[in-house]
Amino acid sequence: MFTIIRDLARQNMEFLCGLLLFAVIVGLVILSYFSPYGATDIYLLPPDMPPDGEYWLGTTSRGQDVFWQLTTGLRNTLYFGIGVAFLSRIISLVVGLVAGYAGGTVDKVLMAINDSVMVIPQFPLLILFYFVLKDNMTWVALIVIMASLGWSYDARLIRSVAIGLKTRPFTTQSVYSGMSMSKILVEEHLPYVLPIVFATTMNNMIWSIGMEITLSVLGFTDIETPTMGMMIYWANAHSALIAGTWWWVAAPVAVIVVLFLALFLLSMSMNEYNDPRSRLNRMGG
Amino acid sequence: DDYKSLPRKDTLIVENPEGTIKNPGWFNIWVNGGGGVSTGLQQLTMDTLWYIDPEKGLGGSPWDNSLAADKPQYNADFTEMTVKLRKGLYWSDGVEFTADDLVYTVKTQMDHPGMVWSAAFSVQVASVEATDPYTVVFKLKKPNSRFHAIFTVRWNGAWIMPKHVFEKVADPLRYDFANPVSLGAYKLKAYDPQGQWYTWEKRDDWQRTSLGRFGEPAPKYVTYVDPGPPDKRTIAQLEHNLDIIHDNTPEGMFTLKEKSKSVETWFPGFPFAHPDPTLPAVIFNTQDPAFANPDVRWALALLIDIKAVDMASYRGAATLSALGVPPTAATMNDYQAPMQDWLKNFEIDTGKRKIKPYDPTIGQQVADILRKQPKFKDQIPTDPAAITTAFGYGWWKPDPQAAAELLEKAGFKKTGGKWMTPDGQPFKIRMTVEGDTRSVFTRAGTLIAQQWASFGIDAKAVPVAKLWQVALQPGDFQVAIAWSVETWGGDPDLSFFLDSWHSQFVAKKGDNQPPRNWQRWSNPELDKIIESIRGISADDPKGIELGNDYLKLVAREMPTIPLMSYNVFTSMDTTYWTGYPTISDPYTDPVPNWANSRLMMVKLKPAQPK
Amino acid sequence: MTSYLIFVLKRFGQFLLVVFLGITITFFVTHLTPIDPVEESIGAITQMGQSDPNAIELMRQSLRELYGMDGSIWQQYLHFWLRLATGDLGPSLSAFPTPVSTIILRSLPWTIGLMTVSTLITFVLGNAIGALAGYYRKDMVLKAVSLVFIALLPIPYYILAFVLLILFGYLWPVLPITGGYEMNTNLDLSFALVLDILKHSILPALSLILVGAGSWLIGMRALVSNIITDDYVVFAELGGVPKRKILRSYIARNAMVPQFTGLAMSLGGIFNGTVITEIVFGYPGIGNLLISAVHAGDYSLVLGLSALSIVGVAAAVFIIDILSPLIDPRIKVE
Amino acid sequence: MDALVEVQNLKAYYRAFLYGVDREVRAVDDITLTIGHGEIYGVAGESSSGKTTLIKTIAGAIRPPLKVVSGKVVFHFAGGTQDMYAMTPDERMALRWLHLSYIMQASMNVLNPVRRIHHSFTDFAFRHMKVGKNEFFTKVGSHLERLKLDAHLLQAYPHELSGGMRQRMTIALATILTPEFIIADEPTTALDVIVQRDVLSMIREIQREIGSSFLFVTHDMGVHATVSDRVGIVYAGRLVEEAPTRKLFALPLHPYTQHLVASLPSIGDAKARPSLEGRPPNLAMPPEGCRFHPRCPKRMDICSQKVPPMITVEPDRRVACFAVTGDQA
Amino acid sequence: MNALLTLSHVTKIYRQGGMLGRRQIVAVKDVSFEIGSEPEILSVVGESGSGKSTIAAMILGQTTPTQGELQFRQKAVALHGKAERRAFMREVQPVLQNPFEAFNPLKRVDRYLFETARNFSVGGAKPDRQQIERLADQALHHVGLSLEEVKGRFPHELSGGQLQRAAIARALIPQPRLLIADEPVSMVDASLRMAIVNLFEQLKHELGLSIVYITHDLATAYYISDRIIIMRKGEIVEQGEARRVLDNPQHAYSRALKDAVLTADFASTS
Ligand SMILES: Nc1ncnc2c1ncn2[C@@H]1O[C@H](COP(=O)(O)OP(=O)(O)OP(=O)(O)O)[C@@H](O)[C@H]1O
Ligand SMILES: Nc1ncnc2c1ncn2[C@@H]1O[C@H](COP(=O)(O)OP(=O)(O)OP(=O)(O)O)[C@@H](O)[C@H]1O
Ligand SMILES: [Mg+2]
Ligand SMILES: [Mg+2]
Repeated sequence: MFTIIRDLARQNMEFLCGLLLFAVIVGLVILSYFSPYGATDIYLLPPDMPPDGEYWLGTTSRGQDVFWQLTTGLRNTLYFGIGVAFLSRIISLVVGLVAGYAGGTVDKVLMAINDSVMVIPQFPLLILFYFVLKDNMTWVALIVIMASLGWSYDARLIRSVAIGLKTRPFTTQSVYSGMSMSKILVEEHLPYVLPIVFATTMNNMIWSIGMEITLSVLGFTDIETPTMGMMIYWANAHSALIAGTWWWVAAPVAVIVVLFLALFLLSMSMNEYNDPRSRLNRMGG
Repeated sequence: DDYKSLPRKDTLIVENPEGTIKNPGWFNIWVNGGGGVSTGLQQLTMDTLWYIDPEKGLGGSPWDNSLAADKPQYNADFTEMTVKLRKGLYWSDGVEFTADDLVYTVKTQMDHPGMVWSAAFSVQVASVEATDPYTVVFKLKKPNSRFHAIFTVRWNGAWIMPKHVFEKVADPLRYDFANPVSLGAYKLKAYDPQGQWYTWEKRDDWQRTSLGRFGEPAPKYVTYVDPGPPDKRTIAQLEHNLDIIHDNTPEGMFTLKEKSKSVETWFPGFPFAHPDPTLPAVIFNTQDPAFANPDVRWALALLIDIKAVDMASYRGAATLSALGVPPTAATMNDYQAPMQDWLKNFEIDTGKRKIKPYDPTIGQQVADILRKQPKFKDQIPTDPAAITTAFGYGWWKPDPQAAAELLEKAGFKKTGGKWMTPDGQPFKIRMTVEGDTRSVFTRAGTLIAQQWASFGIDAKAVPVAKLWQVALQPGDFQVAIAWSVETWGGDPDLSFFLDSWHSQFVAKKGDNQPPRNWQRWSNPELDKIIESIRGISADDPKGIELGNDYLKLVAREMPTIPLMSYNVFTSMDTTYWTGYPTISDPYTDPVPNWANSRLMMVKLKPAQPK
Repeated sequence: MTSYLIFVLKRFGQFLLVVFLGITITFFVTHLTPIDPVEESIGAITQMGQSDPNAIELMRQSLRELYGMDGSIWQQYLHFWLRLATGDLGPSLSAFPTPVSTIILRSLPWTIGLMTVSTLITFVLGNAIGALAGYYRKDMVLKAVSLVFIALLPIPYYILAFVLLILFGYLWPVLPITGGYEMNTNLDLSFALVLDILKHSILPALSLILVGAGSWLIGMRALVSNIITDDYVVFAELGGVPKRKILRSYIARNAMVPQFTGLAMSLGGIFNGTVITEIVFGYPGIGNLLISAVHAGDYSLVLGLSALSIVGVAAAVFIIDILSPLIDPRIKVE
Repeated sequence: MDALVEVQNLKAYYRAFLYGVDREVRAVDDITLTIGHGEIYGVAGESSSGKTTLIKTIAGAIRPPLKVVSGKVVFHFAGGTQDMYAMTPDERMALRWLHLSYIMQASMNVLNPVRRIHHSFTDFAFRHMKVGKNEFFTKVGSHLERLKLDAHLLQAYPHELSGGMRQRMTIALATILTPEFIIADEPTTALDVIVQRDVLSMIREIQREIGSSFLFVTHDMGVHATVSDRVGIVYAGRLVEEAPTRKLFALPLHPYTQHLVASLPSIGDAKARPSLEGRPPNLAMPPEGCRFHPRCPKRMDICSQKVPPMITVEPDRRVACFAVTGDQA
Repeated sequence: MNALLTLSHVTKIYRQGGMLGRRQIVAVKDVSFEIGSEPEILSVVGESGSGKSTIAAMILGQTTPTQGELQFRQKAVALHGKAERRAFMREVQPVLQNPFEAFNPLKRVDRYLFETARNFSVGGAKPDRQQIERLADQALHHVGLSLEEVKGRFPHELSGGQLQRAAIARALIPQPRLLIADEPVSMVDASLRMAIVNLFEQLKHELGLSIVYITHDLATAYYISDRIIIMRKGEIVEQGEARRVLDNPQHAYSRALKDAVLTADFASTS
């Protein structure tokens, strides 16, 4: 494992850059646990201070330190994105693999559900959920809802691979080795779809975090939990871009860009490493 | 540009805070059909019997007889009201306005449940009759000394329908009233089929309208637009494309003041904004056992550091009020000033001792804090009277010690740094605030929750998008930031909101509460005050006395914690027009969705853009 | 031919099923919302200065009746389908009695216009750069351009749109920042009007393009870098087929097959991208309408809009499905 | 012999330094051979012995990780001399298809799947033919006829053709410009036996008609016996024996060739065939000395120490085995 | 009579275009044959697409025939319950075409051996690790390998011949009566081919296995089979004792097939 990472880093510029950027993100997330200020405390500091030696990234109009806000917000956003990605990956894996492998009626039923979820307009639905749940719309609830909306496209992708895998001879071999369906899916087929899972994770995170930001900017989330979206919400509620407190907006945007560049570069190089074509070619030798 | 057909210098451009209108072709204001109201429709084309201005008004007093020739005449037991109408007023299609229109308005609405004022008339009116073309007599089902209020514009009122148009319509409920016939000085010129703007044109016969009494309106055209979110409004006004911004964020307002040479505001300096006759407060759901006890409510009030809340929400640009009336210019005279002595001596019993919670200098303190910020230094008044008008008198001193005593008196206990309710549960407060739409309240709520939390209460602010519909009406909240007090503004009669606080209207837990007693508070003493007010006429001077009784009662009981007036950051650009209402010429409220804002049209003067 | 017909019929059945399920889910979720259009309407009315509690109770009853909201949710559900079967989406509850379809049709052309044009531009731009960047992997300029688009991708749309708005509407005020056309415009069709509409669409479209091109680019680049190792590409290279020809007719042509599916999906799902754009730029489309409908608890309007979107996406998928044998000759009709 | 192609001490390795893997696969290791004008040269050998690599290197179809380490590939097209790896890319491009065409392994999948077949002919050959479009397609049509393909098939998509037809199409594409040298990798593997037979006889006919030289690879000894003039046997990246087809089958010299020939079953002959023990060597870590020695029944001590050189034992015959030639170095 | 496997009038039709489809492909048409209780090797030969794999799939219970019946030990090969499937798999095992594809390239080869040993342990009780390894080793010895050579290795670390032998060893673990080998040598080269074919012969004798050997290589079919079935377009055109049929084919197609075989025997070419 370590040698793989070392070699990836040595040979693959993209991976190296991704790794470094990701290290920055992780560093910030770790720092968040050492924040001298409570994450939701406001009016502790003089408001609207531009970045300087004391407040590295300035302070907000709410008297918060942008830097420490940022670390906590980044942490929550990242956990949120990971949570959604993780849950939705699980759903799409189960649905995709089972539908592809079982075929027949099971496939038809699962795909009918899948396609229905795919066509449902997500945004109105999320807003409606917000109205239904009100203050029960916690982060966990939002993660679950987003995850249950964000799996269908990838489930289809996985299914198409799974259909191919089903006809691969080694599947027959596994069946005649007496393996159960779950074992075949998890141990034989899963490794083949993992590259897809990796690749779609980034898109899923972009989608879920983007959606979080959108909902937050419109005020449809829990405003007490600092996230990237919430930072922008408050900045926006204080007309930060107009009032000249640009650092309040620039900081979260910059960090989100870094986060996604990191994820993108990593997933791209991992993808290359994972690509069944190139990898199997290599293994075949 | 031939397609921008209207000359800018003849046009007043005003923000319509309703945003984009969903059903733009709907002008039937008597049916709630998704059309706009503040699109100029109610300000410029509608009219009704009386207006009470939130500020001074143009006719010498806030009270204005508009379509009516005189004040309402009641019989002795308030079961009959007679109205005399003005003569010589015409609809924009040349038909004369008469008593028939008024009678038709009432009867049609009573016949069509679902029309806006239908229910209100049905509940009250036994019969309505025109005794001659300019006299109408209402017979009421039960005595009501304030029946005229329904025809009296504060923000709006029951508008008069054009009988000659509606009587030809099969179903008034389904009639869109396209090409609305106007009773005001303006009539529809054009509107955006997408609902983003409406333009009204001055009537040639503006003299034949009630506004004509005050002179000729200056703007030939008035356009009401949806300029988008606050930041875009700010940009638009900086570029002189928007003459009146309805409301803004404090920061947007500061930016405008800083960057634009031509912006004018209600107060020339801090806090700039216009205090509306509306009183944002911390509203307790008194049906929640935790908040049934006034000691608890008082304890929570004493935990609020109002200066911090002021800075957090309005960044200092608020007009504070410790009393249960909005600190508008008029109530400052009628209620706030006379009550100061009482407030200074007011005592509460913490169970261990008596304390005097009032700090009369808070307004001055806020001014002092603001003066320390270099950006605002010169904009803060120094004259104590001016400071009071701008920032309010005093407020309650933060007193955690007393708060703790009060909570203990109410049976609460502090264990392990956390407050527990009398039945041993953690004291948990969810403060409902309005999400995006009124960000200053969200800010205030967030900070108050934080102040309570730092005292050991599990408090947190939760935004909801439709506070009224999802929380206040169904009573589905613990504590909220909203208002349950609204006054006429220009008139000391408190019945406008107070009548609905009578215990007869308090809904059962779980049922929908009718406006405006969102705190669902019932109190026999209050009921007596309300009943006394019902027994006297609206302009009876005894009304102020009874109002004072009300203020003392709610100060003791604290069913809501009044915070400040609803300061609206209205800003006006003087590039094309001057003569807007300001504190130095307070002839009306500048907030342009108020129907009273029609008065502006006659006071505005074109300016030559540089 | 008959087998193709059967295939189309089968797909059509699937399309109907998906639409049915999608709308059903949306129906029940919308009806779960605690916002009641009657209360909403009462709220609006009481805002007009009425507070007599007795009157309000009376009003509540009459509005319930008027809006046809009596009956259990199942009855309403049945009614909904019965009405829909006759092509009637019912009256909007927050704009009663105006039909939902009238309201939607007013906004729809704007959204379709803006989104179609910007989606197509985004598609062409993203794929062109993606294909070039995938083929000429070493080219520094292409790398830089790709990186810019990829970096734009994660910027919250709201922020990007707003930065554009401040740049071109405030700091260098050359473009209009709000609405679909100038206010007080004479709406008779004229060259000036068309120009004005185009001018108003530049910023919204630009923001959509800047944010959207990246994902096409990434997808295309990945596809291309896989395809260049395919036998037929290697064979063409060995056969001395000119590079540009290879890029165009061999690589891009093959990579476009999956991309077209994506294009149809995003054209069908036009809805999802519109809300924020329309809010930021005050664009008069269905996104703005949707938000106000949600706020007003107007479920007939929300349902109408959702149904439109569901049908849009499902139809796009359906069309792709039935056209795919034509786009990709390899796909046999099962 | 009048040489068209000369391969001299060619070494081509796959170099992989990737993700924890660090190795060098010596797939073509010091191979020398010559192909004459109009000759069909077959290369045989077991799977993974480097046949494809050899052919790719000769065709100049290398891309990373494959690298030509040393050696030369020289052509004598149109009387001149062209060194494959000393040319500029443009010069190499100019040779392709006009003088040299290459039919890749899995040639059933080399046609663009989403375009009709006639486009491929235009793309590959039209530039070189210097005739009008109509005349071009008339020529293509008559060429297809030779391969028993109907001209209307040009309007088809590749997938609409059967495997055999596609393979013939590819052969038609490779021969339309009558290049001097045609290279093919497993041109008939995975075809039906009956179809295979047809395709092979067609290749022969075309080759005779246009007089090209032909280099092809397959592990099917039956095919070699049918088509090749001369056969080279590759084992683990090295040429171990080279002889005219008849001689090779009649009297194989190298022990590996002997085994190969002996193990071929045939109908009508049910006697037991031996199978070879051991496994093919790993080309990343080939055995020292003769690469066949671990499996060789005739192995001697020297076999594990020295690489047996390719020795010409008869004028048209070479072999690399100490057991046959003794230690002549 | 107690035949091991009986196919009586088996037809398999694939439909195209779904439930209402018109286009049909008759992959197998009215095929009947049986395998007796005596161990034997039955070759099924024929051109590509002639339905050989379809027959294999039907015997293995992977698809069901459209018409006709397949019986294994006088019981229909219609597999429902899990237990029934297990019991069937214990007796009938497949050997797949491409040894490189028969094992998941991402997994170790021994995994399949161990799984089979665990799931088909003879005697009922769950075998422990040692027993499993012993069973695997035994099976590997039958094919001339040992566990040592295979253990811990990935497919790409073994030669094609080794892989195919390991696959056969795996199939032997449940001690089946019947192996279905669908083109087991078409992807391995000549030198390995004989090793596998010889192995079949040996297994038949040593373990008393019957083998259905599907191939298009007439030469190896001639070499090892007892009986042969020649198929064309889903139909059996000729069947009988292998040597006799191939030495002297009767049907025109059989003759064409035989003629197309390329041999290194120079007498018969050009
Ligand atoms: N891209 C590659 N990277 C690393 N090693 C490779 C690569 N391609 C092939 N090899 C290795 O080079 C050696 C020779 O492979 P080659 O394809 O030339 O064999 P072959 O004789 O053509 O086999 P076959 O008969 O299976 O086609 C093999 O060991 C193979 O694994
Ligand atoms: N799942 C399927 N759906 C539809 N048709 C099929 C399916 N499987 C096989 N066929 C068709 O059935 C026929 C017989 O196929 P089968 O695979 O049994 O032939 P085969 O003799 O094994 O051929 P090969 O030698 O190529 O392996 C072919 O025409 C094939 O296209
Ligand atoms: Mg090869
Ligand atoms: Mg087969």
